[in-house]
Amino acid sequence: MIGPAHYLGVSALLFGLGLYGVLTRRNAVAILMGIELMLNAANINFVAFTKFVDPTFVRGHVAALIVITLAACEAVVGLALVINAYRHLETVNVDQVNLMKG
Amino acid sequence: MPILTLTLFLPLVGALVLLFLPKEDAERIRKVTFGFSLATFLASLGILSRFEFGRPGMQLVEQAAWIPAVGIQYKVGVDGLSLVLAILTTLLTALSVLYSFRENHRVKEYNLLFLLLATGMLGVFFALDFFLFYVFWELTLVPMYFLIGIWGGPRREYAAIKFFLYTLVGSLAMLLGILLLYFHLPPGQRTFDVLEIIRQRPLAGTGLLAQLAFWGFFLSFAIKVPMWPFHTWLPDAHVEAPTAGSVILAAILLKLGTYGFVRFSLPLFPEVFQQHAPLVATLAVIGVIYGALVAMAQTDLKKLVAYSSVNHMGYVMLAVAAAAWAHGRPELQQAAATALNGATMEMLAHGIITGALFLVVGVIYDDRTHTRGVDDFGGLWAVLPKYGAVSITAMFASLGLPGLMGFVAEFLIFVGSFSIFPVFTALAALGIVITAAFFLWTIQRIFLGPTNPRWAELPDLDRREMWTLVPLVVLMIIFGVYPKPLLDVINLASLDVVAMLR
Amino acid sequence: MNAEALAFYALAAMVLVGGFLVVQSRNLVHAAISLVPTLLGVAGLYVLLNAEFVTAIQILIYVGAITVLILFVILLTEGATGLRVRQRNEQVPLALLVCGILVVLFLVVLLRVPWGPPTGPMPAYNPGAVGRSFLMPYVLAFEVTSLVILASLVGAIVVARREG
Amino acid sequence: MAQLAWLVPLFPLASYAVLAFRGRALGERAPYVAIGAMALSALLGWGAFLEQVAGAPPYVWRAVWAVGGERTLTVGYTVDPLSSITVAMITLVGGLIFVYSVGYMRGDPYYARFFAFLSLFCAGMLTMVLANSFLLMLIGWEIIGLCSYLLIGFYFRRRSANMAQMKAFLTTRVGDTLMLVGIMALFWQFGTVDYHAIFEAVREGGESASAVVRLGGWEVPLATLSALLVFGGPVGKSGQFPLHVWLPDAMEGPTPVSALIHAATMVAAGVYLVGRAYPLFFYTPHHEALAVVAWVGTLTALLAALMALAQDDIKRVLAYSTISQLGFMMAGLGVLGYAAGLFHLLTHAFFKALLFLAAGSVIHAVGTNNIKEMGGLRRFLPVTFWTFLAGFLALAGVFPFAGFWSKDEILLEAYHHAPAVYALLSATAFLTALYMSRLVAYTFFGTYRGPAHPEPDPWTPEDYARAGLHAPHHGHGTPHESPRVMTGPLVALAVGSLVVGFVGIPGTGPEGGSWIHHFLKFEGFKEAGIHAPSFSWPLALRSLGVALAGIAVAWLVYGLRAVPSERIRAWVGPVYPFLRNRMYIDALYGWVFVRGGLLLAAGLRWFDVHVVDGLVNLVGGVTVVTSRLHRLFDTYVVDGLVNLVGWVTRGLGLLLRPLQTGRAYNYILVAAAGLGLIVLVSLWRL
Repeated sequence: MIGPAHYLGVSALLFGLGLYGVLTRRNAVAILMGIELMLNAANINFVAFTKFVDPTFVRGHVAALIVITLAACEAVVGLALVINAYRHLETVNVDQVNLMKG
Repeated sequence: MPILTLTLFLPLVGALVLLFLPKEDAERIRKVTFGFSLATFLASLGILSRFEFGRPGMQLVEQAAWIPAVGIQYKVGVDGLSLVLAILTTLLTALSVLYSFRENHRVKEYNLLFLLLATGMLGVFFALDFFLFYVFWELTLVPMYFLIGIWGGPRREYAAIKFFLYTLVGSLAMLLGILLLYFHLPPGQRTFDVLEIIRQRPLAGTGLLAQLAFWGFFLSFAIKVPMWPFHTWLPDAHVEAPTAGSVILAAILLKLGTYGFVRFSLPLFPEVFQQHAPLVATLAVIGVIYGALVAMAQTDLKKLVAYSSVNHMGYVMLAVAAAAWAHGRPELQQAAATALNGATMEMLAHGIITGALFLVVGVIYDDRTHTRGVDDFGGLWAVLPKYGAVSITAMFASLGLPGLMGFVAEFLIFVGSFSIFPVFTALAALGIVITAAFFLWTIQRIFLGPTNPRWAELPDLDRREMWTLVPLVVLMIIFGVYPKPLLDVINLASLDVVAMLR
Repeated sequence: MNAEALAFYALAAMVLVGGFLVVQSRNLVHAAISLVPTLLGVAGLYVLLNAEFVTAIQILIYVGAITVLILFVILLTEGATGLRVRQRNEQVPLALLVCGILVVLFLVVLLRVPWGPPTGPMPAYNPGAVGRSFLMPYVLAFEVTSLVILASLVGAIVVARREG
Repeated sequence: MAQLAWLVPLFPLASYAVLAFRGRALGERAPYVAIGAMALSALLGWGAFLEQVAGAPPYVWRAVWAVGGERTLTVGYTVDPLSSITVAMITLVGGLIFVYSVGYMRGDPYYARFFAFLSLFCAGMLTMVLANSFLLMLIGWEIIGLCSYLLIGFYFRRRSANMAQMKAFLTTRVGDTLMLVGIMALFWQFGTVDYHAIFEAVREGGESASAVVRLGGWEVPLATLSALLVFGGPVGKSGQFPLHVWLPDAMEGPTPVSALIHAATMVAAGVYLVGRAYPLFFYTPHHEALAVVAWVGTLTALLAALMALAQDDIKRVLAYSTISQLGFMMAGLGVLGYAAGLFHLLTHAFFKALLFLAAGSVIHAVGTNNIKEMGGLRRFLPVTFWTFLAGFLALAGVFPFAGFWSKDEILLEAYHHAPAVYALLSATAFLTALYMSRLVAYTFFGTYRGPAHPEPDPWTPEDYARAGLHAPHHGHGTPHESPRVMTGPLVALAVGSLVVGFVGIPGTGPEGGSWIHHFLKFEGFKEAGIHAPSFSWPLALRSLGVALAGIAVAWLVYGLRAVPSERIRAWVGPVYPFLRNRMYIDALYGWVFVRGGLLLAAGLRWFDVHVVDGLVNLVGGVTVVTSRLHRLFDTYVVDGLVNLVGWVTRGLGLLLRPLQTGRAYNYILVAAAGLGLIVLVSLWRL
């Protein structure tokens, strides 16, 4: 019988992969992909909990849908930023973008 | 109609309105600002009309929960003390804005900061919640910092930072004091309500903690006043600030300190204050004589007036110290009330007179001669008869000539304090002679004697300048001749404070 | 092992392998293409979880829109995404350690939680319920989200616009 | 009439207001406003005075001026014999001086301003006289001080006038401050500033009246202390030693000012106040405060008379004479001669105003103040000469002029109550006759010498141009008599100097006493069993003899030059320069107070900039240096020695700076590790 733990396990592993990608990639687009993985991991959690804990009110679905929407927004803005930064700085490598250094 | 809230936030609304005006349209910005400051002044007069004379305690209290979890509320109210100071604030703000019509540098920001400052100052006088009070207290700091730092003289950055750091150190000390008080209330009843804290006096009898809290408040207020030896930010700030900034600084911001002493230090820590009253009185007397003597040695008019403020605020502090000494001595209560009346009167008088004096300096410096050296002038009375008459009246008011407002204040302070601290008061009376000496000397060097040919063709006061100066002169004379209406209002508040010193 | 379990493991493998390729590929185009099976796998998991509406959205938006968008950007910024360029930064070992520990911790938590039996039979799936939730209790979140979309739309245009 | 007395000071005040705002427009008509107001005041004042003469009861009116707790500070006015007769004197003499000024100041570019100030002065003076509380008295007192300041410096282009006006205001302010402290002490003692309440309290001698304060090791009765402090005011205002230095310099003002303020009225304010507050002085243990008053007065009278002998400036001689006569009045009050002192105040106002105005007429004619440059003027200025002579005889105390009666009263009282004072005052009377005769001899007799250096015009051509006038041409050929508008008041005052004294003739009042004694009486004397000595002819003849002796000696020296004054000067050696230089008192004050004060001020300014502010900047500097050290060590040392509140934040920032790389993935790594930590902790508790 596949229980919540299975889904959450997959989600945890996917989250770890995404995080690893975010942490190690130099390319902004790749980092964005890592973030998408992490968001998907979170969504798996939401949907899984809906099924196993809160089947009546489908609150998890609502959350998942909002997350997907926001992910889309984020991708749009993030990619726009990448293009802009590329245009200005001729690089998309975030370790060369260090304007935040104090 | 919540008239206090209305008065309090009217300038803020004005500032918001300014945000939506294009910054190129300087003329409209000025008019809107002046309109709002005038409306605030009228609103504060409206408070007066709804104020019940003869009723002790706080009036027109408005209360609303703000952060109920930690007992913070929005609570404002007025009594005789805060009411008169609030009206002084709105009046001088309006006059300063009127005076500043000539300012052409970044007009929008300038006027916006002025309105913000007005809300901050009114808030300090109205607030009956320590948290609210602290917020407004800090709020006054920021606009002033920018006013000095952007529109100031050559050393404006040094002066602005000095002003900011100095007062910030003070207000941090006060914050610690407030928190000490707050955390000594029984859990569950913790509140920042000023009246409630004064009623409970959570630190009474705690010895060291009460001392700490007292000195925390003391440092904050003493820097603001400023008492000797915390006064050195004042001359720098005054010299560098733009004229209207100097006016507000001298007329209102200094009063925040003395107001704090009367409103908070006296009722909150009567025992501790009494214990240190002789020390405070000593500092006050040093301030009186020292301020007058150092003023005598100045050649920069603005510095001279700044040091005369040290001198005058010394009188106020002498009265406050005397009132503190009267704690627990019923036979001195009447004298203490007289002294406090004098102190409040001196706050008003100093606000009006020194405000006028800074305007007078500004009139000659900003638009006419661009010099403030006392020795650069001479014989101006013949060239500028109106200006001379106004300035000389203001200076005589400042040196305490009877028939003008400064005398009323000094007389009350002296007769009140003498019953409590005869020796200190007699010493402080020496200050009158020295004050007279340096003002007369100043008058002589500026207005009398042969005319300096450089200034032979200066224009006299124009209409707008008359409108800024004449109201102040009229007030000086009216309340100098018949101060009773004003004192009736003040007296109630003084009696309240004295009653808290029982 | 029933069909459900089989499907689950297959989908899980698809997701994880895809995800691994996403973070591991040296070639960014490959990484982006690997994103497709990952996201499709997730969509499959949603089917297993009786969330058909979410599945549809997942495929529409993620697979259909976002992946394509990412591919476009990679192509647009070609000069900086080629194989010549180092793709990893210097904190790989540290990141590996942290991620590993984190995953282990998550798994430990999962194992230690006493999962009870499902709370009863699933009601018939009803996208209408999602709609009602959106428009009644979560209407504020809904509105805010739409505002965010608007803002990001405008923002993206403003940011990406060639200044001139 | 008494009920309307509050209007008396208001008429001049209104005149001041009109002249201050519309003076320029009024121009030549300005004096009419001032004189009209003064006439109205005089009318009311004389009405009230005559009512009092007719025996009306004193009238008192009070109002609350300020509150302090439950106490009140009241102001108000009293019409009683003392105030009404003084008001009558001021309005009369003042009015005459106003009229004289019309001629004297004609053509002055600040004509209206002059009358404005004179009006304000009269308003202040009348307020001060009518006041019935120390508070209102002080207000009037300081207003007349202000006017004195403004009028001494009326020729504000002159440096010497500027210095003189400051000297006057500051010197009197020293006295005023003492008086203010005295008033504070009274308020402390009695909780009021009202005359009647205080006097009633001291008379009854209750607990608060007999309080004692410790000063050092001495126990001083508070009553004496406050009386003496209050006396500080009169010492300053009435030019008593040691605060007399300002009065001679005050002669920098226009002559009518000298007459009005520095002879007839303002300087008499001090004497008036002592008379007004007489109970305060009288009811001290053994009348010790009165003894102080008497001795200060005597000393002043003598010293000033000595100094007057060596002055060459006609107005300065008169100024010293004024100081000396004020000393006489004080001495009279001090030796229990209440009526005598105040009587002399009244007569003196007439003849001293006369002398000053006549001196002004002389100066007007010859254009100098120096008596050595005059001479023989009786031929050129007959009216001036004869009126001056009347004033001179009154001042010297020659029968039957006013001064004879009033001075004789004082000497009489002194003879009975304080013989030492009597001796010194008699010597002063001799000196008075001597220096006045010298003055008359130099000015009006001999031959006309003419000024070597005529006084320069006080104004610049621009002043005249601004006022729309032409600068006058000062061609001083032969001196000529002044116009009628100036000689008229002289004649009137000369008549006054003769007749005012008649109210002091014995037998004019009941019980063989004089009318003035009856009118101005102090109730305390009767209660204490003190009787005024009755007039005695031998004593009167003796004082007349002294005066005549003085005149005779002066005649020998200056008139007949039997013993030329040069020889006397050589004979007395250093005494002459000592007197001429005002006994070096002014120089001493200049060194000690003026230079000392300025030096102290400069020193404190240095102290303020370098020590007090230096400390502040030092603290600031130390913090900056500390933070620089942190920057040096920031990669090695984690040092928490940032001990100044304002800089803690910045110090921490510097410490944490290496962690802030600006690379987002570093931050995320830390965040992830933090997340792990949180999970770990919650696992722990699970």
